Amino acid sequence: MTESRQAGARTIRMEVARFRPGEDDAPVMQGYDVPVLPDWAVLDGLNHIKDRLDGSLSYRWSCRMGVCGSCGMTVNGEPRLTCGTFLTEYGEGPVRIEPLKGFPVIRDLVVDIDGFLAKLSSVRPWLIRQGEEPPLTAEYAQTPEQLEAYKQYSMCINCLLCYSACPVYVLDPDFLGPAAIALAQRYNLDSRDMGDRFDVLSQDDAVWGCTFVGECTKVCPKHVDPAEAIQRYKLTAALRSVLPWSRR
Amino acid sequence: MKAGEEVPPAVHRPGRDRLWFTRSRGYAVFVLRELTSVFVAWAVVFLLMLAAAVLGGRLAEFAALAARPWMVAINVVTLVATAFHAVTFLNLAPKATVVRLDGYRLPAWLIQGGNHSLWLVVSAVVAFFVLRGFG
Amino acid sequence: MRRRLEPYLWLLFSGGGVVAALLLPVLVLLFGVLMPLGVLEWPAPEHLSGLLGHALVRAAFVVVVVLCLFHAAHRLRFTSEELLGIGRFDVPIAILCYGAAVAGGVVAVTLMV
Amino acid sequence: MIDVLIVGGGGAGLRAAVAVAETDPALKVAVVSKVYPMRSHTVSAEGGAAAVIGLDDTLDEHCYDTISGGDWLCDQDAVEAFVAEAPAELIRLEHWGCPWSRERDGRVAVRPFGGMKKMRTWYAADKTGFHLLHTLFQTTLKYQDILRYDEWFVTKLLVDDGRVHGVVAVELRTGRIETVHARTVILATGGCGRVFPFTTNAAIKTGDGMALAYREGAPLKDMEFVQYHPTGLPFTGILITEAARAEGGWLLNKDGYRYLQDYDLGTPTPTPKLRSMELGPRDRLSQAFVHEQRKGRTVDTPHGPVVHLDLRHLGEGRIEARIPFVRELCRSYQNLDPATDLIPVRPVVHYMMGGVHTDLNGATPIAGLFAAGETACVSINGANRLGSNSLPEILVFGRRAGIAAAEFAREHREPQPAVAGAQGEDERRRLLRARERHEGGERIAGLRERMQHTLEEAAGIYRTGGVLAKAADTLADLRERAEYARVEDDSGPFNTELISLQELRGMLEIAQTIVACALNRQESRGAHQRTDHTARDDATYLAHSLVHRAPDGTPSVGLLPVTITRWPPGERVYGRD
Ligand SMILES: Cc1cc2nc3c(=O)[nH]c(=O)nc-3n(C[C@H](O)[C@H](O)[C@H](O)COP(=O)(O)OP(=O)(O)OC[C@H]3O[C@@H](n4cnc5c(N)ncnc54)[C@H](O)[C@@H]3O)c2cc1C
Ligand code: SF4
Ligand code: F3S
Ligand code: FES
Repeated sequence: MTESRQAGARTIRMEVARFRPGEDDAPVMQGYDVPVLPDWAVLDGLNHIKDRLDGSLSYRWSCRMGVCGSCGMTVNGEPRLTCGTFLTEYGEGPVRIEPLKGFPVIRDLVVDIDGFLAKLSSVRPWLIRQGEEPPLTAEYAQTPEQLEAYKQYSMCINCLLCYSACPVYVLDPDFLGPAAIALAQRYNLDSRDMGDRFDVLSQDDAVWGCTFVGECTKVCPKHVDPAEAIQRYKLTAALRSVLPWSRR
Repeated sequence: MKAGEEVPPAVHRPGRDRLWFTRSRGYAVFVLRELTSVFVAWAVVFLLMLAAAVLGGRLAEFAALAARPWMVAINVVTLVATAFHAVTFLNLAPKATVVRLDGYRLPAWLIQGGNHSLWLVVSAVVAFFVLRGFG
Repeated sequence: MRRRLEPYLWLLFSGGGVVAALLLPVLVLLFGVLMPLGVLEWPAPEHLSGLLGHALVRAAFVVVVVLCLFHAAHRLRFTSEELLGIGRFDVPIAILCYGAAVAGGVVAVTLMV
Repeated sequence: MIDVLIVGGGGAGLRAAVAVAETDPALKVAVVSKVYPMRSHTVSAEGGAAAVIGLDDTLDEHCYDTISGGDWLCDQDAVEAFVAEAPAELIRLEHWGCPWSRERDGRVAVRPFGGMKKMRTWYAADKTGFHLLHTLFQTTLKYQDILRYDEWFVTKLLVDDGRVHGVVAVELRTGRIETVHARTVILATGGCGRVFPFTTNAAIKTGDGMALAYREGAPLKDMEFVQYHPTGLPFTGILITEAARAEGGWLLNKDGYRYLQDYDLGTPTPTPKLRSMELGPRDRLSQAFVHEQRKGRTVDTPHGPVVHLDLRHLGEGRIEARIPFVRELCRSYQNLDPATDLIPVRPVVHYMMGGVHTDLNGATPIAGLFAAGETACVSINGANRLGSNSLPEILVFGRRAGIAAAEFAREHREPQPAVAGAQGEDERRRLLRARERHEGGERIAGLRERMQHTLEEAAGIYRTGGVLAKAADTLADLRERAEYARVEDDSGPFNTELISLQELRGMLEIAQTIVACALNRQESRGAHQRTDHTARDDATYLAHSLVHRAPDGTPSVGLLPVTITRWPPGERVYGRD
């Protein structure tokens, strides 16, 4: 960004949550004035702060094209991908940037997501096959319709906006939660998968913990619709409990 | 497997937000939707009272009770709440029941439309029996 | 124990939700609003007791009451826990909620048999 | 003590990890990554991955396309190995669950791609890298024994007497600085697009692995070959995948004219023709843009001159079905809809052909040190990489490096020398000093921007000796100034300023090697175009540039012959049959 372009630009106030472990007991808000250019995302504003105003601000980002899933934060109370949220959306401002709700805060805008990674592994998110792997000369056949059956659930970028929006998760961090269940369904519904994830998914803290608030789906930037994945599995799990011989 | 975890890191764990359901429209609608269950329960109690009155030959007494203004007020609210329940519940149904025809799933609006039509038909049938029956 | 129960509770809840959605608005509209307000005449007592005389209707009545109450109980259980943040008391809350539903069911059955 | 320590959790690193775990489950394997693995830059790859699968296609044709695409600077033995192993790698990924797009009968689908004579690019809509990386990451979760150091930043390789002994890394979350001892290290840290100001590369692509190896004496290879992708969005540099052109998109200048026909790339046809026009190689397309600009036939915007990518004639249906992410990106980041609007695009730095010099198994000249993926230079990409070759590359050579490292670790079980520990201690002290407050100097971002613009001016699409020489001086100066950069954050946990400073330090050295190699190569070949030496000179420069770090810290460039097996150098022909 050249200085001349910034000189004429309108500015907006960004209120950013700061938390330094060991120094602060709780996050404090710090204000910065940042130029708003038509194509600036909230992330560009944060980068402006980091690069020119205050080098000590910490946050995660990488791809700035909405696919790496690292830049999720709470923007004016809502969980958003900051690389895909424009500053101009907030008019005169101010814009409040806080870490994603529902997660322990490590530093400034950085939250601890290790709990989520453990959940992700717990649903066995890999293709389960029986028997030997066939030689590497041919693929398993899968028609476009069979692909379509799970495709949507494979689009999750692990940005965790859904967890942050889900009151059940915020209340009970043990809740397996939307993205992990959606991923389990991604494999359950894959025509190539022969696994069974009933034992994990039918736990109290798994699908039965969800009360269908539906906010997860509303905030999901990739249209994964985890709420649907969960309700569908509830039906599957319920039918399997009633009719123990039925599968899937 | 995750490496290097001996030091328990200092983190900030935000406290519980008691007013979370006021933080967004979505949450508020959710809570309202769930609270319709209070009125569902009340509607059932009301029907039980009605049935008891009918079977005990005390329908007139019941009618008088039901006509008290506060009773009417409660039931108007109950009507709104149960209708809200019906709309939301029938709209959400396609989430759990994904119907696939020829590999592609039926669009949600089709299932929702079907559900709402069913609702209308059932209501009409019930009204017919209650008001006229075959007699 | 709860893990084995949860799917059944959910099925009752869902079934109840559908039944409540399809039936309650019209019944409340008729008996709770239109008739008390005099927009519609109350049907003759014989007509109503005649209706309730059918074994089928009686059975259906019990089913509707039970399902709707379970629906309400299930929702109240979770909503109270979420609203008030009292999930750690889930077991007593559940017993209270479903207990009330069962009680309502018992009342319905005693009325109908 | 770790047997195989992999630095990098992108496609190459994860593939290597699985290879080690499968080769010998008794070996201790660890993946260190500065971001959670599924955030690695492989996630951004859109278009597809090339491997011969169709009946009418042959391995030799894929070899030829790759070699001619690379302007005969590829090592042909490497290309042959790569092309031969790529199909099995992509099938393996399918067996692991990758949601490849399909034909009606259930076979995987392929699409055309720039510079490829046959349809052989496998794709998962236009999120190929995303699906590939998530499939790989999720598959590694199956191997409980793969130890992960998520969000650890490696700052130094421990090397003694020509043998690697581990790394020093900062655990971001706590700020702890640790020495991790290992019998072998695989560098899989990806590319270094961030040395340029305008790039498709993510913020993490700062070439750390190249700098780590280079500093310990391993040579870098072919660093002057920087790929510009012809179609990036003007402000963000977000990539509009080549698949958009493969599906039939056109490049238009400001008069709506398909200008590529003026640059020996064929004649326009309504439907895409392989190895012709918009499906020519990236170097040639990006160069054509510069000529259009000079002729005043580009469109001026606040973010520089652009041409237009026209997808409108494809129709909404085809765009949604084949390249939905392109549409999503245009809508979210450029506020337009490719179904009805022209997309403004301009060339953007995209990929590094060069990297750490390795053999066919990823081995570097330092014993026990391997490299794979974009950070390595095997070399299969030569002077210009073909689109969709690099995803299979990270799989093929990630696996090879994993197997070779496992082998090495099994055979070399001697204890670590004490020096390694001492080196770790020194590095720890250096890092602690680096994060002391220092209010005086210039901002890290300011220095970084200076470096980026210097490089863009000197080592962009067209280069000249004089400008390059001046850039070399500027970079040397910047390196000194970076020693005294302003430091505002002296805390431990998640100190991203400390990380930026270490990245900058590495990038400056890499930038120097790019300029040095470009200065040394007095010819034009592939992505390296010298306005003062416009012809290809096979007599002198049919050779790789090999750049070592001299004892005084400056780059010193030499040449290494190219391996030619069956395809003698010829003319690169596109659009003429
Ligand atoms: C926008 C875009 C689109 C592309 N599309 C295609 C395509 O369609 N087809 C194709 O074949 N190729 C494509 N490419 C190229 C291809 O995606 C990359 O070359 C490839 O993904 C590189 O993979 P990698 O595993 O080598 O590195 P990366 O995926 O970049 O991973 C690097 C890893 O190293 C880690 N790391 C780096 N430094 C450190 C450090 N100091 N300490 C610890 N860890 C570190 C990072 O955390 C990361 O995990 C595209 C590239 C871009 C930019
Ligand atoms: S489901 Fe959606 S919101 Fe949740 S992590 Fe995945 S992409 Fe993000
Ligand atoms: S918001 Fe939460 S309660 Fe369920 S539907 Fe989504 S997971
Ligand atoms: S920076 Fe990658 S999703 Fe926003």
